[in-house]
Amino acid sequence: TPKTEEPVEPDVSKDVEETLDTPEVGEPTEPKKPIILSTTTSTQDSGLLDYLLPIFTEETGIEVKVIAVGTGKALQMGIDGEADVLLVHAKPDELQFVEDGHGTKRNDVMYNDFILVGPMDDPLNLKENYPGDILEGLKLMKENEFTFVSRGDDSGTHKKELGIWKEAGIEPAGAWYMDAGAGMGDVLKIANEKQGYTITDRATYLSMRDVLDLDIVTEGDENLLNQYGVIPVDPEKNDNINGEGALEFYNWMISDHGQDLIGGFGLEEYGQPLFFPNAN
Amino acid sequence: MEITIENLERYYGDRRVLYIEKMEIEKGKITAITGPNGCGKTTLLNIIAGLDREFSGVIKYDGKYLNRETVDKMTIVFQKPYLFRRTVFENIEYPLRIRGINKVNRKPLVVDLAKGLEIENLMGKKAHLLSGGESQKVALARALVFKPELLLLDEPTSNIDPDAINTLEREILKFNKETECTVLIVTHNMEQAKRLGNRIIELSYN
Amino acid sequence: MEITIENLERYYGDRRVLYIEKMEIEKGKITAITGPNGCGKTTLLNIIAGLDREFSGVIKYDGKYLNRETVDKMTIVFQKPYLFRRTVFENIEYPLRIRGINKVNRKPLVVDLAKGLEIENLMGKKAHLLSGGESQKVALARALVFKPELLLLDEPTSNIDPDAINTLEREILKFNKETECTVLIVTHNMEQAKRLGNRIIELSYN
Amino acid sequence: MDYITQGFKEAIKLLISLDKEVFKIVSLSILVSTSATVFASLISIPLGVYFGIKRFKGKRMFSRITYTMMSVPSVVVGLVVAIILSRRGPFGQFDLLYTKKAMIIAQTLLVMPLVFGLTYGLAKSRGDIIERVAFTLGANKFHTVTLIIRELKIDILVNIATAFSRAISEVGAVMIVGGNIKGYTRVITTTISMMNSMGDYPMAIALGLVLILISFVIHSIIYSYSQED
Amino acid sequence: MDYITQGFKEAIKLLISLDKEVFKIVSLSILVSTSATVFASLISIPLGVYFGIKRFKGKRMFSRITYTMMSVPSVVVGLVVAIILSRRGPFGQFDLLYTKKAMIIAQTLLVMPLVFGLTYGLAKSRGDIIERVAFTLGANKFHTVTLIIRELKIDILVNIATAFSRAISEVGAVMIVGGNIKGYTRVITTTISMMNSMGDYPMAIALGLVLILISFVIHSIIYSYSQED
Ligand SMILES: Nc1ncnc2c1ncn2[C@@H]1O[C@H](COP(=O)(O)OP(=O)(O)OP(=O)(O)O)[C@@H](O)[C@H]1O
Ligand SMILES: Nc1ncnc2c1ncn2[C@@H]1O[C@H](COP(=O)(O)OP(=O)(O)OP(=O)(O)O)[C@@H](O)[C@H]1O
Ligand SMILES: [Mg+2]
Ligand SMILES: [Mg+2]
Repeated sequence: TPKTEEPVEPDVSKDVEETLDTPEVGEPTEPKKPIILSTTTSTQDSGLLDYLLPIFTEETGIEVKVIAVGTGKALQMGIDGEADVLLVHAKPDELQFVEDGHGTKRNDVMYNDFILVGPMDDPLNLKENYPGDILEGLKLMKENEFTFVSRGDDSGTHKKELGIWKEAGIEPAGAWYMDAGAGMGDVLKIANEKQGYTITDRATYLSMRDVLDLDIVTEGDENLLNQYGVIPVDPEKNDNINGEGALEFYNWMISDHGQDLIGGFGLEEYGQPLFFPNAN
Repeated sequence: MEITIENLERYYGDRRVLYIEKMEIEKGKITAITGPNGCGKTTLLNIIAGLDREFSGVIKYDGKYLNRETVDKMTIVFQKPYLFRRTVFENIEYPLRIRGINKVNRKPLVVDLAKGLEIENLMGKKAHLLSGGESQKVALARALVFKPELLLLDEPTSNIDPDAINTLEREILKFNKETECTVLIVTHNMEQAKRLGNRIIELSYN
Repeated sequence: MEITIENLERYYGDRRVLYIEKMEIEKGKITAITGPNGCGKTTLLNIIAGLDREFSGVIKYDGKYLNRETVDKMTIVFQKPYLFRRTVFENIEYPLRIRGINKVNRKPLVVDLAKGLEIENLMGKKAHLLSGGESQKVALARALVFKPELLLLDEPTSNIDPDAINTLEREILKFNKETECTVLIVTHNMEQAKRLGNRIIELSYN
Repeated sequence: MDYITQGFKEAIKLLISLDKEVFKIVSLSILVSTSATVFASLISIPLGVYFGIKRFKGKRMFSRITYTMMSVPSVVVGLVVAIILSRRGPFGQFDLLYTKKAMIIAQTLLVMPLVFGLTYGLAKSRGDIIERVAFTLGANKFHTVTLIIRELKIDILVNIATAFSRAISEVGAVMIVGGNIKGYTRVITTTISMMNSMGDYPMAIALGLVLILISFVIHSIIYSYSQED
Repeated sequence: MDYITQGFKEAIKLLISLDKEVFKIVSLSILVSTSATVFASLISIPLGVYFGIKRFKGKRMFSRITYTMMSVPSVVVGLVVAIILSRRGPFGQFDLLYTKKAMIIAQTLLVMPLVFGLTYGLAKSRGDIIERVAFTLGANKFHTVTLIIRELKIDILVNIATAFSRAISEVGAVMIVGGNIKGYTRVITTTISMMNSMGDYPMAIALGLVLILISFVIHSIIYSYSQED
């Protein structure tokens, strides 16, 4: 398990002036206009949204329509005004997004962690030598030209992976570096077939563990932490954007209540949380 | 309807299969056309019927070129008839139906004709399952039912038994007399040509 | 080939379209079959040819039931012939080709026959574009070329011109004499039945 | 390997359990694809017959384009419809993207060229003789087209079944314009493809079998109807 | 909206630039789909004709199943092939998953029922009279089948073109068994679908146009060949 602090106590004073009469827990309200949430496949595939959204809808009366795509496309949907609110993980791009005026604001919501997985017999002996150091592991990968499968789809995970390679000072290229251009689940399966290594989010790996012959090799490195942010899209973009609903979702996600729920997800099934709330 | 043909030529590829310098088909009369296989009889009928427009030369119907009205007033019975996949009754009734004649008025017209051609017993059968001779009779009935002014018949009795040939010829003559319809009949049977034709035209190879 | 038929019945739905208590077709002879339209002549020929097996009763060929060898030795010319979308030559040659006769030997057989039936001029044409009468001649040639022992002809001259009818009848007679082939010919033309038939069978409605 | 047997078992369980969510997914699939097939057929069948029998200059070129359009990939159709229906697009004010209506529109556009092409080819090869007969009996264009549709009824029905099968089994267009939103726009194929990425093979296969079953039922209905003739 | 015009521009640029990567993607698409179509045709055409003209008990049921199989969704075919070829599957030792060969296998299996069904339907409706004639001329089963293939050549060619179009425009099967690996198994449709999920619409449309162009060329070739007749 990754070394992480306990979920941070949220600061109640934050964003109070923008909290539009958040209803009491459990008190149902009149149905309101639904919102479109554009997010990454990992939040959907891990089951987090299936767990959170019914509660949100019950409490606020707002239905949430989820479009699960890569982070690149999710941001594009924000720019195009196709979505009302985004839940994505590519912090630098997100900040740029808000700076360019596409979103009104951004807040950290939670983080999860990435892991390096590889063949059961771990041919590079990374688990033994660098169980907590992803940079050294990647260097060894490059030296041996050992098969590494990359998402290659401009997703948040892909961007994260490229960032780590950069951190390690390596330009990944060559026949050993497979650019899959596919979703996380598919990439895990490809790595499994090719018996190579890949960087994945923990949630997807855990949910597919049974069908894979892959083991966790490296985990817990600072570089592997993955920050999610929530951004309401600029409601001025067009008349169809549900700015109010988006704001309500934004506030709910970073509220104590929302954060507690996030921290509790996955405990039952995997014995460990999959996402760590850290709204500030 | 009177038909005048001048310098009619039809080519298939390089081969000229039909050439008629001049031909006049008299109004209200029966003209029989004979000639050896492949001399262009079917080709000529298709051209007159407006089905084949790749000819050169001039054809006039009552002095005018082919137009929608002319087409409505003439019909052809093919050498190999095609009947619709419906009952015989519905086949014969079809030309009346598309002319907007209502159901009540259609029935007696169809039944009368069927009696004359002795095909009442076939009325309820699926037309596409009929025997060769039966099909020819039904195709003739379907052509006569709307009283065309020009009737083109391509070997209409080739598969008909001798008794039925008498019946059909009698009906064709009766129809010609009653409606003053112009009839053009292609036949290989010289006897039939003589029995029916006010005039016989013999085509030959070009 | 000699054919004996007993208690042959064929139904379409509830309707019995054919019933033959007993019929014998003599070996090497020409038998002509006549009868009114729809009396079941085509049905009978299809059954004898092995194309229609939904009958009851017994048919024997030289005392035996229908088998592969019998099928190979007989053929039928349909009332509406179907020719392959190839040249006339290739159509006529087809039965020889599938019998494994080599190219050099096939040609004279086809050419001889074409001469006899006076269709040499058609040899290079696409068969599916021929006129009604031309098709019938080619279909007959395709049937004769492999010298069957039983030849079933369904109104084979219905669209043929009078001169060509003479030619065809002469060829059929010659073929029958030379090969001692059994011929069964359906025709509506009583004169033709008399000219060709050693025996005439008249079918009637059932 | 036992995924497949497991898939069969799951499929049977699914069908018996009548799970509400699965029921919703399946019925939405049927609704969307049926509507699309009906709309596409109403437009494309008469037009297909009309152009099939019409003689005009450039008909060869027209045929090639028609046959090409029959195989436009569903992702491309989905993409174009998504762009047009998007909030910034020309029909943005109707808020149609990521709705059932968008899926019906996309699938209608997807199968329209298919139905058109199949009918066109049919009319071109078998409508000619019918048109000639109709012409000589005095039929106008409208009569001729309806007559040909009636005469070729069975083949046209088979074409409609083919179009329905294409619609219900495609994933590209519905995924892009529908977005696979749970409870709203999730259909069988988008679920299969999601299950596959999630590694839930038995469930994916089970849904695949349900889809094949639906196709079978549709074909059986049309087939038994065509046998009456 | 201007994505579409932009897509056209990109498409033209793509085609002119002869970009090496695009070239690789396009040629792999053609290679995979052509191989699959050829293999499927070699098997399915003779079989389709044979069963189309054969009279046997249960032929109605056989027809329904045949028509149903024609529309098996590509994701299902992909899934089943992936399971069989995967390391844990029965053919695991050949290491075929996520290779070109796997893509050819999956597409062959995908279009085999399509070619079979189309040929079967054709032989059933139009082969009957040819079979009767062949029978009376003494043809055996083999002769009859080859004769019917030759007689219906044009329609069979159109069917093959349809199968090719289906293969080259499908994404479900090649994505699952190929994995869209750059330089190895990336084909046009998987690229389009990736571009779409990356939000790169102009490029996606451009590749869509390239795909349509390929289809058009194939149909034109077949069409001009069939005109010679
Ligand atoms: N589509 C076509 N392409 C090429 N040649 C054709 C076509 N149609 C007819 N022909 C040829 O044109 C000639 C005339 O044909 P047509 O059908 O008019 O003859 P016909 O006088 O009616 O003969 P028949 O008495 O046998 O019916 C024939 O030699 C025929 O082979
Ligand atoms: N497939 C079928 N279904 C139903 N009835 C049929 C079918 N085929 C033929 N018939 C009917 O069976 C009867 C006999 O047909 P057949 O073709 O044997 O007649 P035929 O003696 O050859 O007549 P013709 O001299 O007109 O050729 C006809 O009344 C015909 O309508
Ligand atoms: Mg003629
Ligand atoms: Mg008959």
